[in-house]
Amino acid sequence: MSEIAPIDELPGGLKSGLEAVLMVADSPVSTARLAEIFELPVARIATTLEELATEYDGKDRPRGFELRRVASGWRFYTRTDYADFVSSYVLDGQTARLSQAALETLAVIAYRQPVSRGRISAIRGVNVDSVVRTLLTRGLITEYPEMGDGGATLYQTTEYFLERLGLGTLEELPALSPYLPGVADLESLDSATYDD
Amino acid sequence: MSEIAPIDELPGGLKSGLEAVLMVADSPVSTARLAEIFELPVARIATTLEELATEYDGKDRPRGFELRRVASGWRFYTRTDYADFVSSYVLDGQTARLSQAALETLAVIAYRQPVSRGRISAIRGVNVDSVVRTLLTRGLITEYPEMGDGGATLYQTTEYFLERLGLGTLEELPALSPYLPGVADLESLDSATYDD
Amino acid sequence: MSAQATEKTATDPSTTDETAGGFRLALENFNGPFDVLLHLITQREMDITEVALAEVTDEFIAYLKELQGAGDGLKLLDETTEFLVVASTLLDLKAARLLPRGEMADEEDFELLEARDLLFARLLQYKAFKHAAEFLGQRYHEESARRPREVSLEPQFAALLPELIFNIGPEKFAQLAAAALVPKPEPVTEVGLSHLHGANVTIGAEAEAITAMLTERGTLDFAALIADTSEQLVVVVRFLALLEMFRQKVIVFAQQDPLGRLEISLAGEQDFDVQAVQDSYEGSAGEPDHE
Repeated sequence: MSEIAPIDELPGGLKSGLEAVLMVADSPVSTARLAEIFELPVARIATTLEELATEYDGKDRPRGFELRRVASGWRFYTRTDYADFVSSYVLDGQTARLSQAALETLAVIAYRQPVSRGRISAIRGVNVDSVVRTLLTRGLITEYPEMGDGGATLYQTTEYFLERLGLGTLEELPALSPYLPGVADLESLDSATYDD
Repeated sequence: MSEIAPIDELPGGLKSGLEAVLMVADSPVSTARLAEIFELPVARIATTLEELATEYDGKDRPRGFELRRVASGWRFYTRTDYADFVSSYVLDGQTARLSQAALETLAVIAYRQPVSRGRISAIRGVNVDSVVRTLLTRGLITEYPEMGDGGATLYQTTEYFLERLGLGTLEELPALSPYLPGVADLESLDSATYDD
Repeated sequence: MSAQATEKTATDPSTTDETAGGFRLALENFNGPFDVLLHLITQREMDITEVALAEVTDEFIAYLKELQGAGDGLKLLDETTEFLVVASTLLDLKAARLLPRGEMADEEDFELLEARDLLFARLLQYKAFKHAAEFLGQRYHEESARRPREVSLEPQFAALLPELIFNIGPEKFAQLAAAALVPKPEPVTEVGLSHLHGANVTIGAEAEAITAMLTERGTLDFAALIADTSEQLVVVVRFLALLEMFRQKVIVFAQQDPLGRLEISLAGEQDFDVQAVQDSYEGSAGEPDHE
């Protein structure tokens, strides 16, 4: 792999390419995965990441973010120096209660898990991206280990969710049928109507 | 507020402080909100954000990310040059296009909001029920809080619509009138004749 | 939704019928009557003018017939009626062009002018929104190449969030789920065509029904003419029958004042010719307009 990779032909080169991918990464990305994406050897990826991390630590000024290597890979984090400001942003306007939209989305996930965001949106008739993020942040749901059709991320409820609801297992969730007058088979009903 | 703010005493100063906050933001952050967080005048925040954006565009190299002003706030985005690599990392429906019917319906809603389905149908000459549902599910439009004449549901575009189109405000939409030579008042035309 | 399927084909979707010397529209998924009209007009490199509207009438009707023949495309009744409204206005325009040109004297001429202007204005309006849609589509596409940063909070910040108040019981939670999972009711304006196979409603039969009512009760308005039915299909076909009867001068319309009640009565000179209806639809549909 000594020939020129596509990323080398772009103005910012590999450094900027790595920045772009890491900017949208929610969880740490391994050098192996990055090597695949950029079609480059792992060694070069690793070296460039180290260079980037050093650059952020103080080439001109210490940046507001840093690139850190954790067990499973690399991810952008905020620099601790600025934690006070980040905290005051995070805490501003936060409530201790879940919104109605968040509760309904949680209910759909609980009874249809594992389920993709697209499917939840179709069932609820609105975009649920930010609500799903809130539920993730609150630890009530988590990503399902396997991908759904077309590589969609699936979500499931957590142990913490069961605790908060006072249940031991998912099987203890009450059946839906008593609350659905005249609807015999909900499973077939909603999959027929909302298939994506 | 001419005295030294807390952020000025940190090594990276306001630039790095802004970077840190924007790094955790999951929606555009307004200059007003940032001004509160850093206890600084809005003007200084705005100037510094512009400087940061310029810096990312090419002080050393074009960064993998850019800082953009959309939907009345600032937010980090990946730079388009690296779109191929970013999408090979993130697999989701973001690149799915909108159908011609969806775009036309979205255009009518954007320019005539709040507007009822009946009114949109009259302008487009076709039933728009299923297209409106798609736009709702995608989060590009939402129901207007008040009902229209005769209890019709009205629709309006969302903040996400602005974000998704990279627009600051609805005023940035190009004027419709250049496309309407010699037709002075269509507004009254379509409502008078084809109201539901 | 795949990118390819939703994109308009860049190549000319129409085929040229050499023998007839005119255009024939291939079946394409147009976005309603205005989309078809605009396409027909631009294809002939004409400006949107009254002339163009009248000249594309046959092609428009032919397209409509083909859609119906293919059995897909026009799934919704109200969509079909939109096409029919536009088609009947076009037919009237064309009919007016075929008549000897005289002075604009009677009210009918003015009504026709009004109908033309309205159609013209709606078409222009649609064109404006179509342009705006192009802009939106362009932006939407360009912006897909950028992605906003939206990641979950780092654990130390998530830990700062106030403890969640979440004291909803399992029963209440199940009720919530049930309510959220029940399919939303279909919007009321959507009308299916599935019942059409059972009903056999024809312009001829409805014209007879209208004639019978008018013979018996004299002058009536449209509401009275459809008072005996609540079925949409009958209402629509009866409306079409009225247009046909008017074309054949079997009936006359009278309106005392603008936006007033439209009164319908028999002209009393001739009977309705069902054959002529079929002839005019069958005969003119495929024929090119050589003007």
